[in-house]
Amino acid sequence: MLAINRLTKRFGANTAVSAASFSVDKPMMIGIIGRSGAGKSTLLRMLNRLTDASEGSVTFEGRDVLGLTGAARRGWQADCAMIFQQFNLVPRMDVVSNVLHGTLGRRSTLATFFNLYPQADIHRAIDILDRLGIAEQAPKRAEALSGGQQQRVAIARALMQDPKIILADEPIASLDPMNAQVVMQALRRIHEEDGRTVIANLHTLDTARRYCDRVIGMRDGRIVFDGTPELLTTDMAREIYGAGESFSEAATSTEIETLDRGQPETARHPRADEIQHPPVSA
Amino acid sequence: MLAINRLTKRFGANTAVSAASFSVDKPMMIGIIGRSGAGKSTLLRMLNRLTDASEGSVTFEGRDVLGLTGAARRGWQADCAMIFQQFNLVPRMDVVSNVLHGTLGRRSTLATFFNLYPQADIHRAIDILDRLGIAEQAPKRAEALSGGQQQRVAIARALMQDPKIILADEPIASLDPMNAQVVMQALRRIHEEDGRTVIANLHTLDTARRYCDRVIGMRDGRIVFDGTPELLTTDMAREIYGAGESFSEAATSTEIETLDRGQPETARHPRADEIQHPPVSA
Amino acid sequence: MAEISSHGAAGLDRTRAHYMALVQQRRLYGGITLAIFILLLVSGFWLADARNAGGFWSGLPQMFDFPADVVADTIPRLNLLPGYLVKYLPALLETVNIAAVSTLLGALAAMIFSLLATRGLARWPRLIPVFRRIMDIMRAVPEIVIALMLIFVLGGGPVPAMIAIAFHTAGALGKLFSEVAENADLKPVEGLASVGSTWSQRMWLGVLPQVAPNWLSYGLLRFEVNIRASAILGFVGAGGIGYELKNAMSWGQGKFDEAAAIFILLFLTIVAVDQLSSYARNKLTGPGAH
Amino acid sequence: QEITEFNIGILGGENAQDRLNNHECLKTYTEEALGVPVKLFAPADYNGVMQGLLGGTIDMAWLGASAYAGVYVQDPEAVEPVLVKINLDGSYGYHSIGFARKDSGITSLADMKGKTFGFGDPNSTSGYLIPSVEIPMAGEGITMESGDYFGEVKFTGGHEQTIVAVNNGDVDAGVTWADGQGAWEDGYNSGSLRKAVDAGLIDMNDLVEIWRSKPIPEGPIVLRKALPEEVKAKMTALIDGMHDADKECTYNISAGESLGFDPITHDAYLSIIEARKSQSN
Amino acid sequence: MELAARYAEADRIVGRKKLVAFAVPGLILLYFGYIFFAFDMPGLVERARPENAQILLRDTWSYKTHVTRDNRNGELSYAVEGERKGAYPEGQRPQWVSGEGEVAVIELGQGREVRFLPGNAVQFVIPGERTIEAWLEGRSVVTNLDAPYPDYVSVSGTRLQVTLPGARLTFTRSRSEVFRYFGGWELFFFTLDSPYHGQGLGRILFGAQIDPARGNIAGAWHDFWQNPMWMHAAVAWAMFETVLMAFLGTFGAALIALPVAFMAAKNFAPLRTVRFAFRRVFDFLRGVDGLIWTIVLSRAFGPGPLTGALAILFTDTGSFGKMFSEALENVDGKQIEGVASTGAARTHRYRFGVIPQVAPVLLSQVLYFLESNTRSATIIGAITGGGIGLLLTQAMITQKDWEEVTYYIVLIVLTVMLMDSLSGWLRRRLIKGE
Ligand SMILES: Nc1ncnc2c1ncn2[C@@H]1O[C@H](COP(=O)(O)OP(=O)(O)OP(=O)(O)O)[C@@H](O)[C@H]1O
Ligand SMILES: Nc1ncnc2c1ncn2[C@@H]1O[C@H](COP(=O)(O)OP(=O)(O)OP(=O)(O)O)[C@@H](O)[C@H]1O
Ligand SMILES: [Mg+2]
Ligand SMILES: [Mg+2]
Repeated sequence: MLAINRLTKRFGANTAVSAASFSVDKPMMIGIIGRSGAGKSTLLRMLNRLTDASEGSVTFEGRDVLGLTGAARRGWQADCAMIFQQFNLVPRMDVVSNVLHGTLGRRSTLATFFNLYPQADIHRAIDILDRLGIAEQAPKRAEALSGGQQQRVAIARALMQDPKIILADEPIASLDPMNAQVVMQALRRIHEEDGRTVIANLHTLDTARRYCDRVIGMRDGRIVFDGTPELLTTDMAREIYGAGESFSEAATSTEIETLDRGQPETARHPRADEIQHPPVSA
Repeated sequence: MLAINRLTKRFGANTAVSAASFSVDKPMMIGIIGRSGAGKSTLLRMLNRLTDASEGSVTFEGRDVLGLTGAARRGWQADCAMIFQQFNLVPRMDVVSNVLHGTLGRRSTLATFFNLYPQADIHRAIDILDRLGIAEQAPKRAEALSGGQQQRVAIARALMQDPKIILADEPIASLDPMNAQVVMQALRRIHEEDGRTVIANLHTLDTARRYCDRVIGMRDGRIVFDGTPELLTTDMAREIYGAGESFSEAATSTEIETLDRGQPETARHPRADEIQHPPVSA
Repeated sequence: MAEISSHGAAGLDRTRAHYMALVQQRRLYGGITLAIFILLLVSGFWLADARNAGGFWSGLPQMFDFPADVVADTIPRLNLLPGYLVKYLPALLETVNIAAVSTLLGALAAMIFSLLATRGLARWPRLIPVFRRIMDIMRAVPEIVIALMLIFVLGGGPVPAMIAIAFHTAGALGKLFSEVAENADLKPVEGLASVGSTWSQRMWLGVLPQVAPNWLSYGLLRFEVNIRASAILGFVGAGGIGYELKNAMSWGQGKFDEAAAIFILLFLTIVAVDQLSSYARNKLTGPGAH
Repeated sequence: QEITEFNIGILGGENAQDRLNNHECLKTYTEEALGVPVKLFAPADYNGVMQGLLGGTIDMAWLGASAYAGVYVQDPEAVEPVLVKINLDGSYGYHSIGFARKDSGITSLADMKGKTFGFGDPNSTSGYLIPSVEIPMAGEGITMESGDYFGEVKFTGGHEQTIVAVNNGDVDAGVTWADGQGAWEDGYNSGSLRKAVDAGLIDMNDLVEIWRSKPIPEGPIVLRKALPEEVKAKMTALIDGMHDADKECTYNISAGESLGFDPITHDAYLSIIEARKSQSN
Repeated sequence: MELAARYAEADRIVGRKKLVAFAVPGLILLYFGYIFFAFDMPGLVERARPENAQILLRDTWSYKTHVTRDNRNGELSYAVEGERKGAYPEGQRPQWVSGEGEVAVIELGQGREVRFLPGNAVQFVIPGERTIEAWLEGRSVVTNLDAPYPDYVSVSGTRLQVTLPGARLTFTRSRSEVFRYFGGWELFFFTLDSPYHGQGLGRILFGAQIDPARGNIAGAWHDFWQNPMWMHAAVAWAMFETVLMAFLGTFGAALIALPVAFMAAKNFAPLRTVRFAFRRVFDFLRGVDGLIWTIVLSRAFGPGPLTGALAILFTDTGSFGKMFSEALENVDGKQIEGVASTGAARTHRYRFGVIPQVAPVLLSQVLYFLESNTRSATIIGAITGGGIGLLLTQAMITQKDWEEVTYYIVLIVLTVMLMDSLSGWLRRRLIKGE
């Protein structure tokens, strides 16, 4: 189905992803882990063609993904939805419109200018929102929603694309534990119910273990681990995170149970840098 | 030395400070506590003559403070330095210039208008900065400093005034616990070494207990407590804060020891709203 | 305080010396800059005064002679004023129309130019410097130049003025628009890119909603400016109220009443648009907005 | 009574820089005669010089008759006329010429009913004042109100612009000045038509004359009244004697061949002043 | 809510956006339609003179050399642009003219040739066309052509004109004149009477002395700078005068507006009436445009750069007053309070609490105006009689020297762009770094 072969991305002298190869033969949920700067985001962005690869190939059901240009490339992007850490919605637009943006890959520019969406699409957007439990937010502006709700809108937009693959780049890094759980569950359900492949960058081990069928570990742009979560030992994790003996898994956790240690419950969004850089040497 | 008698401030129908009286006969360190809106800031601002009082009197060593006008009033302000929660420095000017502003009360001349200060003053400013441990920041712009450093610059400005009294309006409310401790220790030392009176609004009980010789509690504009920290029982605190049974002192604390519960140690500046409004009913 | 004091006496001396050197340098540079500036200003004033027909000081007491003449000529025929106001209303309308159309056209062009010239948004990133230069040139050419050239080709009337102002507006707004767009959040754009949208769709849906309030605000400001510009172009034969004003003013005594009427019309319009637009702009961008 | 400088204003008709250059010789002579620095000013329109004379910042200028009248009406004490240019035939007048494009079929004012008519500068004698007085007398029912007899009456801004506008068809007919001597196809001997022909701007074969005014007195050289008598006398003598002293300079400042300058008084312009008053509100 | 209701709601939202998406461009189009007729665009198409555009374009990059014979005395003259100052010195003529006495043979390129013949006759040889001949019979011009004439010929009883690409012949009873067009800006460096005309740069800099009276460089510089055709010195002065007007006007206005703006700012002028009065004064200064100020002031100060500068100063005082007072209203009170708490006097409070905050904003606005005023100064100069604007508008209105117009425009554009970069550089220097 999806085959990635020696995919490489260089930024000047810096190699962000270096000869990454793996393949996916049947729909599954894959988690990519690795510490900050390991090249996770770059990998996903190359798959979606947001970033051009330096070398290597990506094949999906016979299509040479990296060779596509113009409309064909946009067609591929329509088939391969992407979810971002910062949601990347249009904040000043209402939720339905944001979901409808999922159809842009197939729609003409002129139709977009005049907001000509078929009624069927509009209703489908509502259905998807309903499925994700946020149908009542439909008329609100995206910026008025909480982080978790926004991420679900982003998932709705992805579903609206009716994609074969969903790529998610740290979908829960900006969310509080409660919302993180809701979002991860939504992704899992999409995989299970619709049979779509989901590839998610995750910054914590336990999330990957809990939701994914397969885990890929990256370090310094290289794939250093590829297997089922069971194979992911603490030693392996140390290897991936390049951590010393003092590595404690809990430190990378965002699960509610592990975090809830008498913190005031004001909805505090942890700053990205606090979470992305677990104090491995603490 | 300082005598405050039935000092009152009304904003329209709202009475911010109502007939507050207390007196100070020898240099000491006084903490004023009370919840938000209790009138702490207004009280200090009246003492410094930043705000005009509605009624009452303030006498300092025979001077009728409230009756002063023009140069006399500015002379009093020079004697009575003020430190603010938001530091109130001029962010685009360098640290030394900010400290030199402390001389303006006595030397508002044309030369100072063009930023030309006597060399002796400049040297004294650097000495004071050195005393507060931030001499190496001298040439930087104030805005380039961390919060704790900025507050120390503000203290330096106050010391530059060579004041008889230092008023500090929640000097550590915008600071993280680490910096809060440095700033409070600096104030304490100024009191001890120079024998200046320090009156500080504080939002947490434990800080007041730890650093002050005397604590004044305010509620709804009235002074409801005035005594040594030892006299400040939990019941008394509940009274001051108008809190229910569930009041827990720890919740208002910013001391490092109480907060450090396995949190990542990255220097996180607590958001102001988290700290200023302790979840009293939690 | 020794334990806080971070460096010893030697360190303190270094800090002092270093800071004093800094202060000296700053005073020197500041002094030189100030001196140069004052010198330029004074010598510039002196030069302009010397090259002028009348001197500054001798002219000062005469400053109100012209307005006094206008008023003196208008007062006896005050009753004619309402008639003039009506008479010149169409000319005013033409001026306002010129400003409105050229602002619209210029803003449309500016939108496209600015997006093409903004880093991170440009359709062809390599061409950014090209589009920037084009905008620089469009901005630098005074309206009057284009208007006069077009009058030569197209004949007098509102159209040359309209094109001239629109041309300049495109360059001027293009720069401002692009500054706004530069600060736009790229996340929505990337989000849209990931679903396979075209460049125009990304701009329309991802950028425009973000920048619209500020763009609109700049557009309104430009409309104000353009009303003046279109009135001025009337002075060189591009029609509208400026043309009428110039003719009445140059005739002098005898037609000052008409000049006064036209002036009142133009002035009121400018002030009204100015007030309306600053009100609308405050609404659009709100406090603290760009 | 002393003066410290002497400012000369120059009216339009040519490139500003050409005008200044043509008057360079006058500047030199004046500096010699008066012993003070002399500055030349060439504002864009008649009004610029008129304001200068009224405000006392310009000491001498060669005005058109109407512009002189305009200054006189606003302030009779501002300036006095001293000299006037004499044509080669000894006269000191010229004409306002109405003209149109040949292919428009217009040959007289009668054909102009409902058409667009172009004036030059409002302060121009031949480009506005005289035609606006005399044209209504040329036929029944002709007025100079826009939309009355003519479809529209507008100012083009100056003689050059009028010629271009007629040639381009922006206006159906216009007025400009010419000495009326010589041949039409050359654009006459002197005047703005001739200049346009010389510049290759127009082909006189394309144009026809449709109207001609009575002779208009040439505009005066004026001096500011408040100048010291001695200065006035010196300047008058200087320019009066210019033709004999320096033909080249005379040619330059009078924009063509002439017999030099002769004295003139205010009375020569009484009728123009009347005409100007009649055109005022 | 029912799902059906949600559908309806979503339909409504998208429908409303659709309506707006159609309505806004629709209204704009409608307005354009109105303008189309209000501005008489159809008539404009009729009136437009594309050939004028051609003249303009051609003239911007080319010049013409006139060969003229006075038909009364048979004298021949040669001059660039037909101007005295572009005339060939006595005894010299262009290489493409030959012939003796009254006869002149003028080559016009591509095999075309005009011959001035004795007896006031001319011949125009055009390869592949009939040779045109014309002569004077008494007072009228006679030709060998029959109607209908080719479209490049215009004939009447008194005049013949032949217009070809790159060349033109005019024949009337008073004179015969040929224009030949060449590319480039001829005489840009030296006029024909200068000894340095036609000499290369290397020759002038390093070659032997050309003019025995003067050193090469000094002489060449003088002849170039004082070039009577292009008048570089005068143009440079005019350009400088324009920048001077902008500079004086902008900074003068800023210096006046700064203290006065305090009187119009809510937080510094507690008296409503004072504030109101100052604001109206600003509105008035701004509302009366700079151009009108020019006219008003020219009575008092006469023509010249000072008047222009004052006109800019007046308008900008209004603009700055308004903008500065708005900036002052947005100042952060904390800093002022900080300075006030030390007992600083009012002036010092403003100096240290307010000025450092607003300075970057104000400076950036002033510098922005400096650039845009350079452009306004061209226009104001056109009216008040100074600067490059006067040269430019006059050259355009008299419509003959388009190459000079181009020269001025290029200078203006370069200057404005220079001021733009200068103000950008200053902004970056003074505001971002200290
Ligand atoms: N646009 C870019 N230009 C230059 N270098 C880049 C760019 N994007 C990423 N990099 C570099 O490539 C490397 C991999 O980055 P990438 O964002 O893929 O890592 P990541 O695993 O997603 O990390 P994170 O957890 O911080 O998101 C990093 O060293 C990064 O600095
Ligand atoms: N300038 C003012 N105008 C009107 N009311 C004011 C003003 N300043 C303070 N108040 C009111 O006076 C009361 C006391 O305010 P004050 O700032 O002194 O309280 P505080 O104890 O310092 O509270 P906080 O902890 O929030 O700083 C409040 O109700 C406040 O709303
Ligand atoms: Mg990443
Ligand atoms: Mg307070």
